[in-house]
Amino acid sequence: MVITSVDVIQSIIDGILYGSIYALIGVGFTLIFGAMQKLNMAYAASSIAGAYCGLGISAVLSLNLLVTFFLGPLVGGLIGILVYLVCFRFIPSREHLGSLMASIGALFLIDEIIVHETDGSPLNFPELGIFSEAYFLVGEFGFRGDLIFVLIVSLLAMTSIILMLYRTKYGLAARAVSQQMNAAILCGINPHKVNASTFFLAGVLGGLAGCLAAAAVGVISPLLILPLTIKGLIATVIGGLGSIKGAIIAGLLLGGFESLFLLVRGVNERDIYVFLLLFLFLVFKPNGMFGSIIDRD
Amino acid sequence: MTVLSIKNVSKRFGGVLAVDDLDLTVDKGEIVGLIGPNGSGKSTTINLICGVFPMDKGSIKLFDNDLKGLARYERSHLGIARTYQNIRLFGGLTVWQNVWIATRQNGIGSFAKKLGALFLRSQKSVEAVDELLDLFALQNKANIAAENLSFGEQRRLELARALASEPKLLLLDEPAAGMNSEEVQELRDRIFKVRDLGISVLLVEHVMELVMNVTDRINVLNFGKKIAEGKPNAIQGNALVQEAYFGS
Amino acid sequence: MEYYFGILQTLGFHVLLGYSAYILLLTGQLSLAQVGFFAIGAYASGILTVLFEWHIFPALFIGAIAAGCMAFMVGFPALRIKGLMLVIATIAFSEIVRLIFFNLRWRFEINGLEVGPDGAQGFREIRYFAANGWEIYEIVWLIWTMVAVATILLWWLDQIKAGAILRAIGSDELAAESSGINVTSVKIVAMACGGVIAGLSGGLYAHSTTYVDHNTFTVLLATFAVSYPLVGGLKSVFGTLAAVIFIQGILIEGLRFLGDYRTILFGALIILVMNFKPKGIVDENFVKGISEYLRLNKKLIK
Amino acid sequence: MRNSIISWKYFLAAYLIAVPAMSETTINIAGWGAKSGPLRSFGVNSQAIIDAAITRVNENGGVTLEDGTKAMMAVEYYDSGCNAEQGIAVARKVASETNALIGIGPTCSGVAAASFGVFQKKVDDASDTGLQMALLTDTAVRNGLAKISQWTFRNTPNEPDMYDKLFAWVAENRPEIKTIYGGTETDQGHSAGTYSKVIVQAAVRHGFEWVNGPIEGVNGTIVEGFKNVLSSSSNWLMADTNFSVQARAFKKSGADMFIVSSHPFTTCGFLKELYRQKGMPKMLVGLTSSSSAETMKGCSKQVEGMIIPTSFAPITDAAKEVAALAEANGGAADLHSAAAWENVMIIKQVIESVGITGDPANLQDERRKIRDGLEALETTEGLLGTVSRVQDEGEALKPYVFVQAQSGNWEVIHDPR
Repeated sequence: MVITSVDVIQSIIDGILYGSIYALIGVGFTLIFGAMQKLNMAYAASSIAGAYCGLGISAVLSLNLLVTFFLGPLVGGLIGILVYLVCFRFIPSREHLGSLMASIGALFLIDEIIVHETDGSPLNFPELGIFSEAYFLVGEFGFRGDLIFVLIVSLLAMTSIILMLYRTKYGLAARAVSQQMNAAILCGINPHKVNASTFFLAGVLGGLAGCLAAAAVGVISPLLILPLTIKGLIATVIGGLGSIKGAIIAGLLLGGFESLFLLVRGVNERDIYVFLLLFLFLVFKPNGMFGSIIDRD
Repeated sequence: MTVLSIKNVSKRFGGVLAVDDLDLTVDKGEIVGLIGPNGSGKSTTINLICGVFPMDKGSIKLFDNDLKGLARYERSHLGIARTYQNIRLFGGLTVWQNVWIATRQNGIGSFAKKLGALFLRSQKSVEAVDELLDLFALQNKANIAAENLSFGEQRRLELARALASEPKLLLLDEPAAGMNSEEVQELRDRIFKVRDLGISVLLVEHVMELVMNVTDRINVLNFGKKIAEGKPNAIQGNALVQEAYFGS
Repeated sequence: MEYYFGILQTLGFHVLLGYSAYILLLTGQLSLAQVGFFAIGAYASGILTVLFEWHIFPALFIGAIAAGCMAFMVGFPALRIKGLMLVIATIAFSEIVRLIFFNLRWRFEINGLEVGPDGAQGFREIRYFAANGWEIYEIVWLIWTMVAVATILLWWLDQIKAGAILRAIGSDELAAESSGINVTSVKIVAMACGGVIAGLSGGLYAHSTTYVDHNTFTVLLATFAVSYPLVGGLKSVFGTLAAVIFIQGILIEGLRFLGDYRTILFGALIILVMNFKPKGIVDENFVKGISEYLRLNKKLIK
Repeated sequence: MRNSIISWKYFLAAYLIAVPAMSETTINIAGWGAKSGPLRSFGVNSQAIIDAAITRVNENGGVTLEDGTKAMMAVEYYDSGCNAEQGIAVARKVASETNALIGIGPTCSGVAAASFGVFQKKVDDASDTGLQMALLTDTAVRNGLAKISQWTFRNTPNEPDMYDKLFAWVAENRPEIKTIYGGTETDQGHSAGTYSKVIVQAAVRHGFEWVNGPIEGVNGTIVEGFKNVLSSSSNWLMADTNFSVQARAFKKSGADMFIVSSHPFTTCGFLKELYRQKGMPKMLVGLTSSSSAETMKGCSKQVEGMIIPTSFAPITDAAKEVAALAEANGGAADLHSAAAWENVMIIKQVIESVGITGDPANLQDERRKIRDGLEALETTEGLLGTVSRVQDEGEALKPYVFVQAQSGNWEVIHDPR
């Protein structure tokens, strides 16, 4: 097949649009990392679990399947709090590796519960109504309606989170806890409450991301968990630790590069180039795109 | 003989000029004080000497060696040792190991010898460690993890570790912070002992009781600039210094 | 009996894999590259015994060295970065290695049979042990000799200055460097040693299972490799050993009677252990308890 | 309190009475497969059907032993995940720690490739220390696996034959279809192997043209030119979620028939994208493994019209019954799991033909007898009809039908039996 410039641009468009899902997951990782300087490996798993629960509840109560998109985030938030309680709350905060390992345990646990409940078979996921049918043609280029919707949602989510962090009392408390835990405690802030709220917020975002990802693929399966975990982490890291804006841009770029290499080099070599690029990027720019320079004296 | 000479050194962090065109020397066997209000660039100066971050311009020399571009460990090998404002020990290691880590036979020895030091415990290094622990009254704590020491003991251990590398220049970053006056006395005696070993000292300190009694010469910084230099007595009477400190 | 020997084999290469992550964790670096070295060891030694009909020992040796060299080369760029960045960079490395083996097709005929790595179809017929009449206890003996040697070396490491240096870097990199330690080269050497151990483990794995394909060498296995020292605790090398027995021996094999619920319990138990023992199973108190029990505390410490 | 002691005594008495009954010979077999991880449904289905089959054998009086007495059959099912180490561990456990006469498993082709390797390669080779117990696999379907060891046998569909007949049928019945295009999951040995070595060659053999001109080296002979097949196609990986580039390539090719050779998860993901881009062809052909309930659960709308050859469909009375029993046991009968039923029946048949005492003391001899019995079989009775065994390879040639996805069900559209 001859690859034309139209194909190249189209594949980059496809990839960037799909990258908005990576971006959403990346934002969730970033939120938690920003709050606690800790990595929650169970994050993508709980996001998908939120989507599963939303789907399950709507099916059992025979609700309109679109209700899933509200239930999913809600349950995602609750799972977020649960993960906080079992993996972070009671493990001393200086034991970074302890809570990292616990969250890996939670990843396995959530994954296996999903597998156990569904026997691992993929389930049909409600598509985003009119958005999924929509396919915009601009000149020679096509844009998937549902992914444009996902992109808009992730941009909205980013804006509202930034507003929440910088304009609300919760945001003030969250930033205080993340920067000066002891001083925050002296000011009467309960850090556990603040952290739990952050996990809830990130969980809501994750549940939404899980639903949108499943809707974009059209099926939901435990197979989604590992790739989303890895891609979300990559977006977090490339964007710069703690940078919400960075995570979004990095997620989109990751999607774009993936799609481009797929078109040019084929699927067997696609990820080699993506990971090579990632490796080189980290070596030459270890603080990511928007990361503050950390680790001074 | 000049041990350390700093010439025209500047360092900028974003919009702040932390160190501005600084000149400073430390002679052999000298204890030099570096004082100034908070944020005047004292710790930055020490960090520049150790290579924690690179300077923007100027030159720093230890004897005749230009330190520019040298890694931190290379500066240590040349004979610079330091303590930290907020103590940095190897918490999980024992007191004995903390000191042992820093020991080495300076200068001498082939690659094989250096390699051997990694695997064998030479009599010489054991003696050196024991001696230092004795000097800092830590011998009875030798097998305790450093993180379980009291604050005062941690300060002493940090000093012992710094000396283990057989330095020619010792940089002390507020060693008396949080000490009572009795402990300050002890610290003063130890600094004199260090000097007696032939090691020059650059002391950054807020506790005037210590600075005035131990140093041979004092440099005063304000907003990264050196505003005064001289004997402790002279500095005490210096109007500029008083203005810097008390803003009168 | 065969079954228990089989489990001992599995425990053996997981212990080695855990050790390779342990060395690097001592310096405070969480590396998911170990599975890449494991894969290199597995493919390299498998290719040597199958395609070039080498004896097992030189093949294992070359496999381990190849993995060590790779670790050394990757260490230079990778160890400039740390923390989460290093985690991602090492995932990238492992995935590159895995995908290269995914694309590797190198087959020719030996004794009338086409053998060799065959891309996604995997690399079959690595049957050196069975084909040369090795009884399973002999294989176990070989694997556990390696494990014993590695354990003793790593235990010894904690008695000498080299071990103290690794732990010092893990505890405070800046202070270690200002105390005259060339942190970067120590980390690279640690990475290379870890690579050799992982490569050896991979060679043993390939020959014990007779078949490898790229699906074995995923991030999941890399996660297991770092899990062992983290669950076991970094206080002592025996922590990793204990964790492998706990995870592979008890949680995966020992709980078979639980049937379906075994794998669910697996994650839950890891969470539980980390909540009660955030420094790992073999932590300070454990070591103290044991050494007091053995009345060896005077000899062990210092 | 008193009551409980009395009932406890009754219990003991009952137990003592029961003991002689329990000491009667039981014929043990073992099963294993993926009951954890994303492929759990395969293990669940196999186990449900093995259980149902064993129950059926026992209801009919059990299996006849050498001395003419009857013995009950019992099965223990293990979870080996989709993990080579665990598959080997279970194989060893069954071979050395239980007195199971034969095993049924595993699920994944990768696990089979690894665990078959720890079996003895050639029987009676004293220098080969591999395991010596017969294994009759139901699910792992990748081409040619049973050749790894003379102790391993499979009762899995023969894809070269099925696809050959499928394309012959399409060529005859749908003459308007001329050109083909396709893709596969390249990281799955089964999907990619079958696609590149079997399906495309079969299509070319029956006169279909690759849409962009002939692929170099592909002349219709199995395996020939398979590398070029992969590089000419538009492929994805098993965990991929974004198929826009591939779907666009399919659509752009404009071929009459698309071949989608992958497992249910990506089959659905891919078809949904193709549907969204309005690129549906005149005809879709799928991989055997996709003709399962999972595909219907995931994307019944988009898969509509896809044709797949399969060795199982509930079209005979026996097959319908097995499907119902499987459902009652919490599983589903499909081309993979239905083979488990046949396997149990084959095992019963072999036991009765070679003569087994069931005495644990003779375990090793009787395992050998079972193996030789399996080897000697020329035909077996399958759910869809007679299955012929491929001698020396341990493989089977199973009867098959062509099914098509029609409004949420797999309907049989052609029955070549």
